[in-house]
Amino acid sequence: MDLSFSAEHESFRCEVLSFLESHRDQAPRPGGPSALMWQKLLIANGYAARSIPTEYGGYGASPDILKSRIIAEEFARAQVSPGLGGQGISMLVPTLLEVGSEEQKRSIIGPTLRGEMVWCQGYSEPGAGSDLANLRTKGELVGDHWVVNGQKIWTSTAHLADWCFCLVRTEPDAPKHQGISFLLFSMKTPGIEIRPLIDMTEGHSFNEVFFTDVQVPAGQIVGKRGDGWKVANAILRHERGSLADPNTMLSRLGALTEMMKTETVDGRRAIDDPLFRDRFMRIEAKVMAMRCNDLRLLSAAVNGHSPGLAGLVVKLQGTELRHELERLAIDVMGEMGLLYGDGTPYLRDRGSWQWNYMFFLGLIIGGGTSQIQKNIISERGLGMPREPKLATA
Amino acid sequence: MDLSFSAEHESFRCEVLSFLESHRDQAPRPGGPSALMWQKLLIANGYAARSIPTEYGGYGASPDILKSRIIAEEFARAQVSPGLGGQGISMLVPTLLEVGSEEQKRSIIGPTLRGEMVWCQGYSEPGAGSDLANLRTKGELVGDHWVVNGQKIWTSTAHLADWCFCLVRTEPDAPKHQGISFLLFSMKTPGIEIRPLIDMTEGHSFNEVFFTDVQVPAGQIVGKRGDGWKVANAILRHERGSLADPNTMLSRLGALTEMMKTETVDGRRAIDDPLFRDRFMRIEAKVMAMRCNDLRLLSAAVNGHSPGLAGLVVKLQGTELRHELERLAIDVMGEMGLLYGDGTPYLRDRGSWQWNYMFFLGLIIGGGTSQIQKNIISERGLGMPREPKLATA
Amino acid sequence: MEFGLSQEQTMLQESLARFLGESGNLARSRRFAADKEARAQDVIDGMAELGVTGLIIPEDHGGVGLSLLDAALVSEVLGANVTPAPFIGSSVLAPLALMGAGDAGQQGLWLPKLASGAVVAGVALSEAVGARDGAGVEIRDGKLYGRSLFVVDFEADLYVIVDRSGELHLVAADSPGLTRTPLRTIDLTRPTGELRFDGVEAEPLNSGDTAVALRALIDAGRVMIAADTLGAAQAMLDQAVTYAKERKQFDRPIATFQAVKHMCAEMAADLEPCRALVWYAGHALDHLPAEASITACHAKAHLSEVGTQIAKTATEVHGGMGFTDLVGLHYWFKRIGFNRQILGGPQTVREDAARLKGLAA
Amino acid sequence: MEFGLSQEQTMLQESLARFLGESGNLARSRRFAADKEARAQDVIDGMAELGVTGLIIPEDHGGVGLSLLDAALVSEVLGANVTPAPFIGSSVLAPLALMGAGDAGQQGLWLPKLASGAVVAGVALSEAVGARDGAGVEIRDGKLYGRSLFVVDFEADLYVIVDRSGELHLVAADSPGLTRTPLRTIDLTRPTGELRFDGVEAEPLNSGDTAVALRALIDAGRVMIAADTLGAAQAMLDQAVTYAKERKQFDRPIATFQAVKHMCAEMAADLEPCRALVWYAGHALDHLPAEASITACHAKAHLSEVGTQIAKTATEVHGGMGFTDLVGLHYWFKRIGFNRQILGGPQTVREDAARLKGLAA
Repeated sequence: MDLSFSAEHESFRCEVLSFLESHRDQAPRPGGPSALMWQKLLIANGYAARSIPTEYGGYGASPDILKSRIIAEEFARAQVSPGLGGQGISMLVPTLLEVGSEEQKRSIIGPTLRGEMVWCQGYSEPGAGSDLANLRTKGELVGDHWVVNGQKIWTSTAHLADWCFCLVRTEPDAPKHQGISFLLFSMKTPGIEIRPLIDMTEGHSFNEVFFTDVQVPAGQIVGKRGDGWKVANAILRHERGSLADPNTMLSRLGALTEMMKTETVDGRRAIDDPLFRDRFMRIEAKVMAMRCNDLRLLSAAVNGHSPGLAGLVVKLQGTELRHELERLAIDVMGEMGLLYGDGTPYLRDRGSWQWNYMFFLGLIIGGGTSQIQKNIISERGLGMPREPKLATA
Repeated sequence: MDLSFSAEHESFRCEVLSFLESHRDQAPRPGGPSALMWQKLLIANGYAARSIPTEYGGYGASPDILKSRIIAEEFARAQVSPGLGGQGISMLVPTLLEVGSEEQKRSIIGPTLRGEMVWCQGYSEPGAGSDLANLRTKGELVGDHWVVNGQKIWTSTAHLADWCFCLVRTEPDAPKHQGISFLLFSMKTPGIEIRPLIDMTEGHSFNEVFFTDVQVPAGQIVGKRGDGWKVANAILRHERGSLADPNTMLSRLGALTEMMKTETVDGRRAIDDPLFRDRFMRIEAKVMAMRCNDLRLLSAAVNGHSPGLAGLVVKLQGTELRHELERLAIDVMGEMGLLYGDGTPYLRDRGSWQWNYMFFLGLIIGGGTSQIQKNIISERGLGMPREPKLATA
Repeated sequence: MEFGLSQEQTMLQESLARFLGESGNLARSRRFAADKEARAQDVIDGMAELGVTGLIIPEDHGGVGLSLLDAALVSEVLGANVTPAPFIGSSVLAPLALMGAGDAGQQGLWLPKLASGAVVAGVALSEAVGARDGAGVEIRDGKLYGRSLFVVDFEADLYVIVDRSGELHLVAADSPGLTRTPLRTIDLTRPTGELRFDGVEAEPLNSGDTAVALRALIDAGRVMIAADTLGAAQAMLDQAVTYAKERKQFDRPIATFQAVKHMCAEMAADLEPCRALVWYAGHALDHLPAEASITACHAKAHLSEVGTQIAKTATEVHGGMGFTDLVGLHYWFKRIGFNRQILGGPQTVREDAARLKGLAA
Repeated sequence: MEFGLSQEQTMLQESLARFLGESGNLARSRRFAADKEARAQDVIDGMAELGVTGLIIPEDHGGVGLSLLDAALVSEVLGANVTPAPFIGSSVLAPLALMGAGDAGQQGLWLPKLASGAVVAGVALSEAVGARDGAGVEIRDGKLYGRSLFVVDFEADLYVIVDRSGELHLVAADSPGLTRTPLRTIDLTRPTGELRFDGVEAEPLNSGDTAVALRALIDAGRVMIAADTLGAAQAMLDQAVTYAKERKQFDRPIATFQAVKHMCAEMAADLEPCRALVWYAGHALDHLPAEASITACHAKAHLSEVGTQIAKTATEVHGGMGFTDLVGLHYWFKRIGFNRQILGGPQTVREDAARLKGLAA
């Protein structure tokens, strides 16, 4: 057990701090430098796309999880934008690096990293949520084009994206998991209709996307025909952990403490209410546990160990915990916690507590419901048997 | 909505009160009148075996649920023994009245009611708990006797009982639920071995019972061969509701209030601790809800309505709630709540909080685990489908 | 001895539910929200026709003269249908205030108008339970000064105001010196808002025992809110069960998965006893004065806890669809969320009950 | 940067578990309980041989000189095996008290004997966390008067006593005026009891900063108890999973029922992050003084809550069998129940943490 960093890493941290010090005025802000310029600067200095090979537009450093963590920590602490995110960078790029063709890597990764090519993910469908392999959007090879028809849902940023990476059933006669291909196409292709999917937060984070005879050049496929499920699963694993970052929870806890010191009922501060205080401390203990668990995962990753159960439980515990934390904030505010919508008088923290309370209920469901997570934990984590096959299936 | 009682019932309540007033010195106590004498007196006055026909040894009144309730309430309030209980009276007698032969009714019900014939119930087996119909204790008809071999478990009062009503597989080739018969036999029959089943309370409320070539006269069967499952199910329904009486919970709450006024930490009373007080009030609200639910069930019974969901949830909610209530008491006592065993210094209320905490965990499990209860609620109460059949079953 | 609903009570609920169904239900609520309507006059008119606006107002003032239990049953139906119409303030608390603390003249003037639905009354009661941001109203030289927040049935013609000393007042919505500011909340079906008083003429409601009348308002308000949550939670559970039976994943309805069945069973097991609790609490308001306040607290607090849990679980049963606006499930989610905080969150209300029982200072 | 156990630490846990397995495990605990043994000397001797009794005692006093994290790892193994032997008091808190507040003579006299297992020390600390029934010890004219309840590792030769003013004292078990009364609890694996002092000669432990030393005792005690619960809860979960795979009902292992799988998954999801929390809290005791007390509180409180839930759920997975003495699961249930109340129940400990953070008075 050693929570200190090596001299190399400490000196790296100093580099990061000095970069932040001298460049923070170039970070994007409304009316100021653009996000794309900032991203270029970050890549050039190895603070974005750090371990992606230079020939594909990255910085080309050898992977070092601790350095990545140090960058993330210090940018967060300095409240400076860590550069572009999004599903193209976080999900498509690692996939292409693993299974893309050389041509795909060269033409796509660079522009994606630089934010010149914004991606959306076409996976879920109305009939294919928990049972994603049940997807029905079909692609038929007609001449040298895939002709895609069907519907996707939960397509975040579809309305902002240039391109889509999309799961499509191309082999209707193959078994469910073996009939899917992973296609790439421009969102400007004729036949694509995007409808905003308004959610309970009143926000527009997601879309429904409809495909009618969308023509995709035959070569715009990642992996082979029918390999789409395998390709997609490699990335899904990337997604699940990121929904419940304990450091974000710690900063929410900090904000909650401040709020509890200012909210009053009949002049009495919420922090002086033993019941609210106890609920707060209870949540803090859980957040502490998740933060320690996260250190353990980091350490396992550094040492190339399998995280096992400690990794499998993060999504379930983290999203529930975050929901609980935001719930407490609303209870602390009482009626004030009901206020919502820009410009509403008395609104606290721009409604972020309510927004997060609802959004995290969405995250409890999204990316594998809690029920699916429990199946995974019991089967992969505890070695319990899968449910027996049904008589009629 | 009318919570008052009719004039007839009010006057009946007066009768009960005056009986209690004039006869309470005859109630059983150590070194005083015997329980059997008291039982006779209660039957003669219609305060026990009230609606059982006189020809079978009962009082012969027409059934009146409210009068039964009044009797129960007033005896409880006066803290006077309401007479004998046990599985013979509460389960076997109603069964015999429904499906017993005239001969069985005449020979068994009277002695059972008077406490001259004490019964135990031979249902559960090590391999047949939730899946009771899986029972394997077998009975073979050899000449004019059933020869019974096998093992029962959870046989409460087996060590005190004169007789046993027992489920036995007599038709090994019939489908699971149709191969069982309901036999009656004396616990003095050779071949019966009783082993105490000590439980987590350190107590001996249950037994394991082993049968080796136990000979039971062929006529000692209730219903027909193979009807045992139906016969047993009629009574199981009687059992489930009784595990979670809200009036008992109310009296436990009262005791808990008193305790919270006397327990102190560093001189501060538990009742003055806002956290304990809040937990108490939270539980009180739940108990109130169960008490109101109970009034609703009573009213439905009086009017011959089906209780529906309100009845199906009682066992699950009641046992969990009782466990939660006893848990709070232990937390209030802190280290003092750990004390256990007769004669232990500082022991509160003879350890009853710990005992009940553990015993009610047993009741959460016994008589249909919470998981089985939830199946029942979802299927019978909400009309959700049963789990589909398995491919290999 | 009859603990249950009479045929008349069941019919009242059914006829109201039928009318709300005809008036469009969720679609009507969506339109109300989208168009930022102040009042859904068609819904109010329909409720008036059914006698709901005058439900507890005596017949000689143009009402139906029913009990507070009946009002709770109405509140339940309104919650079940996320109805965008005033009721708790205008048809329960304001009439109660007039009946408990108004004089004959005030009663004769206002009760018939409330009964007919011609006038809508809001009730400013929040500060009597707990004042936030220093809100509260004081009377000086017979005029009101200060602020009331989270007025129940805010889009009104008339207001019942509770001041800091617990006295009740009547104020017309168009009184000089009165500023009304809507407060937008998560629940778009029930407008609420702030009243600012800068020397507003007020008519005192002081013909009875004001302290008793105020307590009766708080108790009744809590029971009505509990009933609203009961209806909304039951509707969410029903929708979850229906959805689970229809929705297929892995080639079978998700209702056949034990995890989903047990989520529904837990909701039902928590909720069903709440129904009897709300009945009892409603009955107690009129008939069991010694128990009324404590039972009202228990109903409010317990339904808030159970409702919050069901709002979450029922949404989860719906999967992603529950999170979208497509099925509109969030209207119920937010209604329950609103009810939780109004007239005292669960902890506050439990502490109130503990005080009533003499267990807290 | 390495957040995890070293090979040596894993080996320590494994070798201790192996020895406890050989010494009989549950059967040994059953015998200890049935025979009302005061001390399981064979177990103590085995632990001494492995260096466990002297784990945190410096090598120049005959110990192994390991850290408090290592002690927490031992505590975890003892909890997992419901071991009927002293450890937290005798091998952690008493050595800490001597090392933190004893003088060289006291250290030289007692530490080697504790390290070898020749002497067992109990620790009377409960009243420093919260006194029940007016218990507590005072010093008058250099002699102790009063009562200490729930002494950790009660069956001892020597006691570390905390008096009402927070001062520490050493008292021999056979001191005149000292009366020892065992207090039987649900947990039959760890004897506790009461000490009554009627003018007992005591040796002060006052060579360091006593306040710091006392706080270190409370913190370390809480982390050790949390670790014991971690081990016990993990053992219950493991037993539940194993049982579910073996037990058949309805012609299939109950581990194939989604309800049972999810019960186990919830236990695992709650418990697994606790492991990292206990590691961190153990590490903090030696290396992160600013965080040590708060983290100890969090570990104690959180493990108590999670442990209580797992104790119940794992028993339920076992069905009726879990309720019987046959499989002995209740030994773990009661160990967790004992740990919950000792050195402060979860609410008390959270309030302590809030005070440490400056959030409570």
